[in-house]
Amino acid sequence: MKIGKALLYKILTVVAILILAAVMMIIGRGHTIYLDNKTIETSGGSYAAFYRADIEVKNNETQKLSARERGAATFMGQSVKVTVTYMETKNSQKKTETFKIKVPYGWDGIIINLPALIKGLDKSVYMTQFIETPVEVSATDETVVTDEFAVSDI
Amino acid sequence: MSNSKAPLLEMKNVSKSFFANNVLQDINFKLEEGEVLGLVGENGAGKSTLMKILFGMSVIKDTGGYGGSVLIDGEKVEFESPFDALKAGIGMVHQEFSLIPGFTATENILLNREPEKVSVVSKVFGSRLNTLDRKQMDEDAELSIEKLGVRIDKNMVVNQMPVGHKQFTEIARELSKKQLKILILDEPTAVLTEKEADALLASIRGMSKRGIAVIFITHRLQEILTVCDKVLVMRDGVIVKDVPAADTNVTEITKWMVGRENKGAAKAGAKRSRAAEKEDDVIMSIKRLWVDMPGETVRDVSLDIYNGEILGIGGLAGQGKLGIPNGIMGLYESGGKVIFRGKEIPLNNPRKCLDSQLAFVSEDRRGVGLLLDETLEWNIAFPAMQIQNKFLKSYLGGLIKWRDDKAIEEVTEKYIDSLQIKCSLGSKQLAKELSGGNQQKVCLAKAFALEPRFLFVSEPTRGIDVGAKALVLDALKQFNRESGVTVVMISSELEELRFICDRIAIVSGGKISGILPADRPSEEFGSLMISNVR
Amino acid sequence: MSNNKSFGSKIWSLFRNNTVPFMFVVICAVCIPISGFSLNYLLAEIITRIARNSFLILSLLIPIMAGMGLNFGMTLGAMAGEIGLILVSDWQIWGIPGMVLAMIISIPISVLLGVICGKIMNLARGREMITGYIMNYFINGIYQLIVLYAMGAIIPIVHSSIILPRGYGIRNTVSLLSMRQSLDNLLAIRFGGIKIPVMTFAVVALLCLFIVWFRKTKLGQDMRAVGQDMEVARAAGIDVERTRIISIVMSTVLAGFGMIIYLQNMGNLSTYTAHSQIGMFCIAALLVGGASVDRASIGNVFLGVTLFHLMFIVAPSAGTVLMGDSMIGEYFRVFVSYAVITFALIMYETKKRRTSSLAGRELALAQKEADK
Amino acid sequence: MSELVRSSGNPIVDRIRAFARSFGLPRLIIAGFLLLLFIMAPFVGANFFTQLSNTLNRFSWNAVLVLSMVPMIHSGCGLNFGLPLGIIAGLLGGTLAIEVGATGFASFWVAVLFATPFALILGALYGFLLNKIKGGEMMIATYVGFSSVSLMCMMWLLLPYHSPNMVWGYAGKGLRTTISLEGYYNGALANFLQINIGHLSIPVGSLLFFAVLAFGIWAFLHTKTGTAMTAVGSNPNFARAAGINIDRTRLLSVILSTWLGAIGILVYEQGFGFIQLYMAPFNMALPAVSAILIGGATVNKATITNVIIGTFLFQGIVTMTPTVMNSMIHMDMSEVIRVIASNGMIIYALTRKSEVSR
Repeated sequence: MKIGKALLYKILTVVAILILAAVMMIIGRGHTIYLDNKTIETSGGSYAAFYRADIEVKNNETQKLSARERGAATFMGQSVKVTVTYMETKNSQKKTETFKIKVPYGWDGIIINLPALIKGLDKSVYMTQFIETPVEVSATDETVVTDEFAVSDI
Repeated sequence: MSNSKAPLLEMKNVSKSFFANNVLQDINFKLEEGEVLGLVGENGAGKSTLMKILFGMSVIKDTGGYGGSVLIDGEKVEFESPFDALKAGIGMVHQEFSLIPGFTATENILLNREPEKVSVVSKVFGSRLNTLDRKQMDEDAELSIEKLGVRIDKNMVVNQMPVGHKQFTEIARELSKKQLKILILDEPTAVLTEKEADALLASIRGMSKRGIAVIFITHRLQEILTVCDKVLVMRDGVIVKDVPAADTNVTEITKWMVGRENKGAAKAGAKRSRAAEKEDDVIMSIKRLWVDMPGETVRDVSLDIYNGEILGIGGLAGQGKLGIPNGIMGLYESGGKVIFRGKEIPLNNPRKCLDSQLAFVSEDRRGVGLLLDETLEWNIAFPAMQIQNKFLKSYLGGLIKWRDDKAIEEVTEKYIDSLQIKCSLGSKQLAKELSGGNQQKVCLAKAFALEPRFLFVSEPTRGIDVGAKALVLDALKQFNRESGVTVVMISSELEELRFICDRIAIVSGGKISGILPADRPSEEFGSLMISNVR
Repeated sequence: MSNNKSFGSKIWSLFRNNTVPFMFVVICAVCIPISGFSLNYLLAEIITRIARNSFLILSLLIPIMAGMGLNFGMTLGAMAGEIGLILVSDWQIWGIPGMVLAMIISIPISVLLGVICGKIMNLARGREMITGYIMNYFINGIYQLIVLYAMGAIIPIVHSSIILPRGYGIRNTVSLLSMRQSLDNLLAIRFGGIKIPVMTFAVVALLCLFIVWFRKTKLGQDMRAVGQDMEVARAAGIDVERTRIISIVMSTVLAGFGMIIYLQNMGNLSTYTAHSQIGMFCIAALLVGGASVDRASIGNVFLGVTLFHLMFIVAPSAGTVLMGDSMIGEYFRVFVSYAVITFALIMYETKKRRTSSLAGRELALAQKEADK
Repeated sequence: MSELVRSSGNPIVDRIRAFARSFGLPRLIIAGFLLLLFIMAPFVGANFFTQLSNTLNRFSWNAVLVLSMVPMIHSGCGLNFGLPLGIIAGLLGGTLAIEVGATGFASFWVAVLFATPFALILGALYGFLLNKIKGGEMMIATYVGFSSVSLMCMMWLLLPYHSPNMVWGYAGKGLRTTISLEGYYNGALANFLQINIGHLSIPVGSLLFFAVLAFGIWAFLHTKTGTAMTAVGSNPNFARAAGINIDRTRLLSVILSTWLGAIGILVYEQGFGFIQLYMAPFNMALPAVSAILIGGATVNKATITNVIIGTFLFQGIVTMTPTVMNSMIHMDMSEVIRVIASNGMIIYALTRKSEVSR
């Protein structure tokens, strides 16, 4: 069947494009990860913030965090490699640990509590969703300019 | 095939009518493999209709099909479209070139039949994304040019070719079709030089040797005799003669083409009018006129027209007879000298002609003759209003020229009555809603309303039914007799001219090949018609 | 076409056939020194702009090939591309994957719009250009209907940075920061302070190759045939209507891709205005490159984009220097863009008429000669 | 639509049938939509008479601009997308009137006086150009309009205007984008003989002015020259064969259209109260074109009735949709609806097979 074959090729092409789209949606999904070096209180106890924590997210530049500081980085994809070099107290030894964190697809922003992460607590404890606090929405609606002949740069 | 006795092509009792107007009747002929058939006849004899039937053109189907049967290899065929005809092995080269101007000969020869190479992409997106196999194309083109036997440059772009090469390219295209069994050539030599025409004739012989049957339509009778095996003469929609070419000659063929001794001639003699006695009273004198009208080029026409006569201008299509009135009336670019009633009329200026009381009824009724989207009133009154300020009311000392709709209506009603124009809504009907015959009457009324001294009427009976035809011709005659207006009527139908005219001038090759009184035998006109066909 | 033409007349005919490019060379030659820009700066700018615009302009070539004139309807593709980008930025797909996804989304929209546009143009034969031009406005209305009312209300849009505070409709600008120049920066080479966006050029080169290849396909050949003589093509059995629609669809899809490439370079999307003038500028650039309504080549695209944008860069500051008002220069470049299109259209129409009347005259003359 | 001319024997009935057929679906939809708006208006709390007044008011601003389409359509030059050219002449007239210090009612007539020579000259050049490119008028007209508007953008900056009411305060030169007509010809026609009954107010002066111009065009089309113009548009070959100088007739129609465009913008300004310069004329052609098409005109046929019906329908939709829509669904979709309806109408007209059967 010649016609059948051509149709098959066409369907295959469409499927391939759809697969490509799906792949793009996964590998291109952008997230912002916030790394908190903060004391965390849980039902199981309190985990103190580190004296210092140097973090490196997916080969980005290293950020140095003191206690109660937050670092942030962006990345694409569904998991991220985070390398933390930390000193629990001023005099502790530097320790380095690397985590590969899988993040939920629907979260734009993810907060990771470093002490909880390193102490090996449950994912639901160290990872929380970052909800953007609505920034002062200007009361007046933005007027939409739909026809404009002014020439912008091209 | 086994069925060797059946002829390649056979037509049995083929007939065709357009709107109750029989254009073909009882056509029977056979064509064998490798035979060359010459088809001759005047314009309107039915040659092209016959070929249209054979080639499955959609006009035929749209106008109610045809009667009788067409058999190929003994089997009855009904072509839905030219593509079916092509599949069955019929090729046709039309008079108008059907070539893509910016393509090379090769590309044109293989147009839409290019050899292709399949690629991955085309598997997915369909065969139209196959790449062209240029090498194979060149080979195929080369092969068909070889078959043709005339050297043409296959890489030359069509719009740089001399006109003859375009013709050969078209023929080569047909030859490149592997299934080709019958080739129809419609006046192929009309655009060729003598040398090229000879080459084509040689090539036709070559085709015939290869088993391809050729139907050859031409006005150059000598060519028919040179190359054809058989001659088919048509007249008024019937085949009047079917003879081997070897058994006849040009004079004979001419006679068959035009011959109809009995009918109009005697009458013509009787009705001859005052023109004869006023031969020295020249109303218009045309000197060395040339007109650039595409397809109807006038090359060098000199002609005197007498006051009060009806002069007919006849000739085959494309020879320039239509160019004469169109050129004089300024619708196409022209040169030369036209003297009307002692004064020279400037050419290329329609207004000046109309001011000198010339009027023109164009052959292009819908294109030039009518305002299709306007009422009959407008159509009839417009030129008279514009040229002679008729039907106008003047205010403010002539500053404002107001259209007098009432006067217009009156004059329109008058012509509707006198010419029996059939219109359901009266003078307010739109011109496009009328039938062809009534539209023609409107065109005449428009010219009559100008009250001219001199009237050109071009193809007044083209495409209208018999009843209307007679009415139109009578109206013209009456107009000439009663108002003393000189009429020049241009028509492809010789009989019609002989019926109404005093003298008939025949145009051939853009020149006047002769002027004869209307009562001369028709073969004399026939030989004038083909005398310098080019 | 005789060979023994003098050198001077050859130059003259070269000039006559390329009036617009020559004019632009002169304008640029005059304006560049006046504007006072450094050569380095100009070079950097031009390279950016060639990368940014060529894809869009190349999308115009196929309809010209099919005899449908300058595709003023390319804006439809641009709108499709923009819808893709809006969705992609709401879904937070970044970088090159985001671009690819936006392109994939734009394809069905472009195809649909292209088919509609092609069908309408088939109905309005002989008036393709003005129809395409009005189609812009018409589809722009539908685009606004979708983007300004349906998005957020029917089509889910979640991010407040994109949606208007009222809950539906997209904001005037959508930031494309997440994919800004992601294609341009991929494998980019810096060469004496000038960034060369290698990948973008590679994509453009790929399109050029595609066009060259396409011309060799059966479909390409059919388009050329249809473009030159519709009736002959029809008589030869080519499906003229379908071929014409395909050419418009291809152009629309490519314009959609081009718009995405263009916008990733710009880094933000003016939701309601980005497309409104893009067609005009692309067409002007193509014409500046020496193309005409019925003939255009890849060379015209690159020459045009270079000359046109050179003028575009230098005109405002040259205007400031000459007239003391930067707005003069701004208006000047707008004027020139429109004037170029006007001029090209006039040239095309007059040429069409001149060739026919000239042929007649020559014929008449030849007959007269023969008479003597 | 399958039944075609089934002649009833009664010419009037046939005419009506033919009219309904030629009226076209898009036009019926638009007319029905407007009717719906008028019916809905009281239910959503809009006063019918206020709405009618608004519509009439906008009608009076725009009618002359729409009227300016008629001569060119008649002579076969197609839809006048080059309207901005006439508008420029009008703008020159208006600004010059202010520059020379004419004020009040008189300034309108001074503006008309100044605009006329510009309109004649620009129209003549434009007509000359259009004669060179017969068949390609519409696209070229569009771009001639655009080029001239952008050329004038430079001119507004460069021309030596001095009137402090018009030039930028800080630079002392270059005209402002928007110039108030307060004290000049603001309401010059609209306030003349204005009738106010409750919520209904009718700008009689403006309507009268339009009526005079419309009558002028109607009368012109009934003269010998006007008849010739119609014939040229209907079938140029016929006209040529009847001795009409086609180029001259077309030129005349273009000049007339351009002049009406110039007058039209002045009428618009006196209603609107401002002169808008620079890019503003860009947007003026399409509404006028679609208005006359909505009124029932085609690419080569138009009547005064088309102008009146079309302007009323178009402006009715422009004024009514925001109010009615807003109160009904709390979404101001009027702009989008206008864009889709008006441009859809133009496309519809362009795709209809040219009615001149060749």
